[in-house]
Amino acid sequence: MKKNKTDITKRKWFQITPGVVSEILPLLCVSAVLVPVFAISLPWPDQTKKYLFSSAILETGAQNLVSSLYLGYRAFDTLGETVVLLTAVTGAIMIIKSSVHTNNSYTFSQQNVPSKTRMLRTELLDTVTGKLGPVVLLFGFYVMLFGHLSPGGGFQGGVVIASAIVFLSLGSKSDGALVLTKPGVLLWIEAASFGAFLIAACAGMITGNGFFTNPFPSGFPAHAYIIFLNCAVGLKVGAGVSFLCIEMIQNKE
Amino acid sequence: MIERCLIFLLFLTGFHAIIVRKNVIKKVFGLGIINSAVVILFILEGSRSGNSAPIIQPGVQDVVDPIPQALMLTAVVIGVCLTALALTLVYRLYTHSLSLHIDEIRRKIHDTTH
Amino acid sequence: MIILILALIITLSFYALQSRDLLHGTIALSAASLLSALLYYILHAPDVAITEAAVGAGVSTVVFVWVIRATKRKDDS
Amino acid sequence: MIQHTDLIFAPALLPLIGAAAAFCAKSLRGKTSRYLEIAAGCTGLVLPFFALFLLYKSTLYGAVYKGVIGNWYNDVGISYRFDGISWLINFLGFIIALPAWIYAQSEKDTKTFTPLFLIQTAAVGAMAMCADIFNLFVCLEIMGIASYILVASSAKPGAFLASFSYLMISASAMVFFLFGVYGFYRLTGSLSYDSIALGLSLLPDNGGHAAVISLALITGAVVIRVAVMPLYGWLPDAHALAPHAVSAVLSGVLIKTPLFALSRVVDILPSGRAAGELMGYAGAVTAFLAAVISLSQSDVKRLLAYSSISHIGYIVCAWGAAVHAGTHTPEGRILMSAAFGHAVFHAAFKGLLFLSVGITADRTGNRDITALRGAVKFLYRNGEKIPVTFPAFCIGFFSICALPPFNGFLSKSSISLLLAGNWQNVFLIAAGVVTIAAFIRLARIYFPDKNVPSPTYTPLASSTSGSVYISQIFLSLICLCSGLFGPFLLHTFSRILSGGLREWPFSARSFYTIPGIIKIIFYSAAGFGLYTLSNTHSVNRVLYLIKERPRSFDGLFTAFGLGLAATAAWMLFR
Repeated sequence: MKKNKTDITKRKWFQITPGVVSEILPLLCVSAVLVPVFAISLPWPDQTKKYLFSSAILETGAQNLVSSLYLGYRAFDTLGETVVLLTAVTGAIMIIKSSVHTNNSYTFSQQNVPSKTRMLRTELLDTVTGKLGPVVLLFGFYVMLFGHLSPGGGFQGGVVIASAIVFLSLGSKSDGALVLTKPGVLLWIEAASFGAFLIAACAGMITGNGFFTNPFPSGFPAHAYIIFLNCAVGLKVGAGVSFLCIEMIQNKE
Repeated sequence: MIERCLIFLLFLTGFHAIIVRKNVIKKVFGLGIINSAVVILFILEGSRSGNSAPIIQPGVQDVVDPIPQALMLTAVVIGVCLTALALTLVYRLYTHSLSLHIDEIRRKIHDTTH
Repeated sequence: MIILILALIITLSFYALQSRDLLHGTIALSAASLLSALLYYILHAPDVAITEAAVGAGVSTVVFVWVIRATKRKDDS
Repeated sequence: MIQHTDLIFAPALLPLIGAAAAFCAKSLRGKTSRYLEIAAGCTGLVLPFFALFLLYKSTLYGAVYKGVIGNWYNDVGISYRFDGISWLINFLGFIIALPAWIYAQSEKDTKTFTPLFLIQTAAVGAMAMCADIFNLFVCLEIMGIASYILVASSAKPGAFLASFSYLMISASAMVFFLFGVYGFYRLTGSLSYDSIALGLSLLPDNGGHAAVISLALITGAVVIRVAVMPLYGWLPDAHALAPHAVSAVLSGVLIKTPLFALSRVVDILPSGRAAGELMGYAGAVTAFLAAVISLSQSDVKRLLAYSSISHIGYIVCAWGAAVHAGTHTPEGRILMSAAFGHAVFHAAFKGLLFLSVGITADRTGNRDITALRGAVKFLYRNGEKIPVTFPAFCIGFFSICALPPFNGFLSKSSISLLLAGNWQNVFLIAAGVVTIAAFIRLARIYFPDKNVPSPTYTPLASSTSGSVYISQIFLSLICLCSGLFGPFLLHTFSRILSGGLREWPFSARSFYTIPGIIKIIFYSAAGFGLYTLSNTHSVNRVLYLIKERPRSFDGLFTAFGLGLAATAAWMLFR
């Protein structure tokens, strides 16, 4: 280790080695390619902005234009995004838990990693998180339900809900004291709300209005559809992220 | 203009880390950094198109273009998913080779499979 | 103001990549994430700001801390 | 009621619905869970065939379904476009995914596998009808993230490293993709392909350098997934160490879908044709070099993985020529049909080879080409009384060696006939010869050898279910049928691609000519000669050096940087 260091200090700055070339060359190439994209100086195209400003409320019922795009005009991308999140959570948990074919000598020794999670579980933490959890949960639902009016929405609310659930699971003295923090329940909520999102996406097709449209344009106001999608996304994200975090916390015990 | 140069610098910092750093967690840091560089670029350039947040309220006239924001919302989430997945893979790699050095991981895995 | 925040973000990112202690790096990165959330708020993007704060500074920091605990805190290379 | 036009969403939506059901099945227990999982698989992988069947007629006569998802205003919503090429991509995806899923049912625990696999298939369906550049980004990410996890799911140490490299390189490439999206949005303010093309045509100089560079960034990021030669580094490990069913789909479908999705993106700008030209050249070189590397490998599945790179080289070569000629010209359409024909046929026989070689390696517990011998006898003794695996391997072997009347012969010779006279064709023929030598080497594992002991008989640890055999028979039948009815199939592909025009120039007679057959005999003899040559000491030494050439994680990124710069420079100055 030390020898290497002295080697590096001895190396003259102008000395060209294959290592340096392989470090600098891609950087140079990439920067040369990216410069024209960074240097665009045309005026910002604003025809879509004007269109949205005049008709987004009428068409989607959301005052928050980002929400109207996120769950209205471009809801299909949001579906893709929730699928990515779902896949990542499932995959991460599978990889953490996978029993490994160990036919190698480098087996994992538990001694290397002192279990610090117990240190986390102080009386103070128990009380604070236990009391704070429900409040944060309420706030998460607020962010989720009012996403079409104010900043926030299903995803952001979902992450807040997830942190509330993690608080609750840290605060509960014995594991699984709350129904909401059981992995099975979280998994079920996640799958069900993903299903609900898909059903909402397909409902428009069954009533003949097309994919990702409000199924009953005359019966539902437009913002009801966005609120429903917000709830589905929020619950799904909340359940998924909290499931991942709880699994990670418990993994080291 | 200075802002764009800074974003470019941020991007190069991250990309350089992915290529040069040997520690796998640092490589994942680099991935997060280049992702945030592109997000900042979108939002910064998008903000030039108006002077208030894209929420329609009485009195608001000139909002910024909401499309870059909606796109970046998706990109941020996807970036974090990839980071989380990469880190679980790092964890698995560590349990096998007890190292975070990419060359050492490669060498140990090569040794055990041959 | 924007330039200042950007410069701070770059400094923090650079520190995160340079530091030998990965946990310090994670903290620096999550601070950079919070700063970029502030930047988004200034740039009229409150939705992205909330997401960045919740996800970049929250969830991803949790995952980083978890993996650093489960593996090694020092960067020997 | 559901309208006919809504059917086009079925290939993307039904697997997603299946995935949701499979996730529900995960939280249940016992028999119900298993039944729900199988129902989910059938919903996601069998029902789309009905939708494709219902859409077949209209696509054959050139119907194009286009619009905006949710019936919004064009520039804001997500555009889609379902035409012949989308139908064909879906057909390719499902016809390989179904047997692969059936094969995977022999594994002990498929509770996580099924939903992930369905999501990956859904991404293929969604990508097939992308006409929006950000939606393409999302589809690529879904497909990518599902495949990283599926590669890692074999739980071998090497698989984790392969998955990590794959993730890092494609995630970084996707950041470049976003820069490309930024460039296009900044210039035109729209995201759908048509609006971008329109917007750019209104700008002075078609958007100038920035537009070309944006296209180059997007092309470079997508080409990483296709694994053309300088950018191939992540593929061999990922395909070699994934579970066999996943390898079959990765090689058969997932490296080809982005390529055909890209053929719409490059239409945005006139300089996209230059990108096609460059990729066509890279493809020809890839086909040859990867075949040589595959000859040097000693791991059975790694040999197959490099051979996949070689075949993607063939496809990219024809694809690049098609894009260079222009996808709206008759010449371009014919070349594209040839590329697609090879994509389908390669998917069928490579899937079959992955499954049969994979099961052989698993049963014998040996993956080394030089050490494993007498596998036919071993499989027979080990309970496979009616041989399935070896005949399946033979069908795959004859197909990949391009012997008539198997399907590989038809697709390879149609590409060769179309490119006759170009220098690329020489590379492709040489690649064919090397491929024959490599697969003779692989086929040796099934035959006894005096010098190498056969694997000892060990009673089977777990009873293998019939699903392994069903999937192999299914794929064998596809290979055989596509060989026998190949000329007709290629003609049909061409009709679907061109919107109903009967412009495919070849019939069965143009393939089975006497000079053609003599050529094939000559190439096979050359391949056999090369195989005997490869057993000599000096050639063996060279092959060993090729196999043990230095490879590293950073090399991937260096190659990416250089490839990106080369593409951009070529597109700017060509």
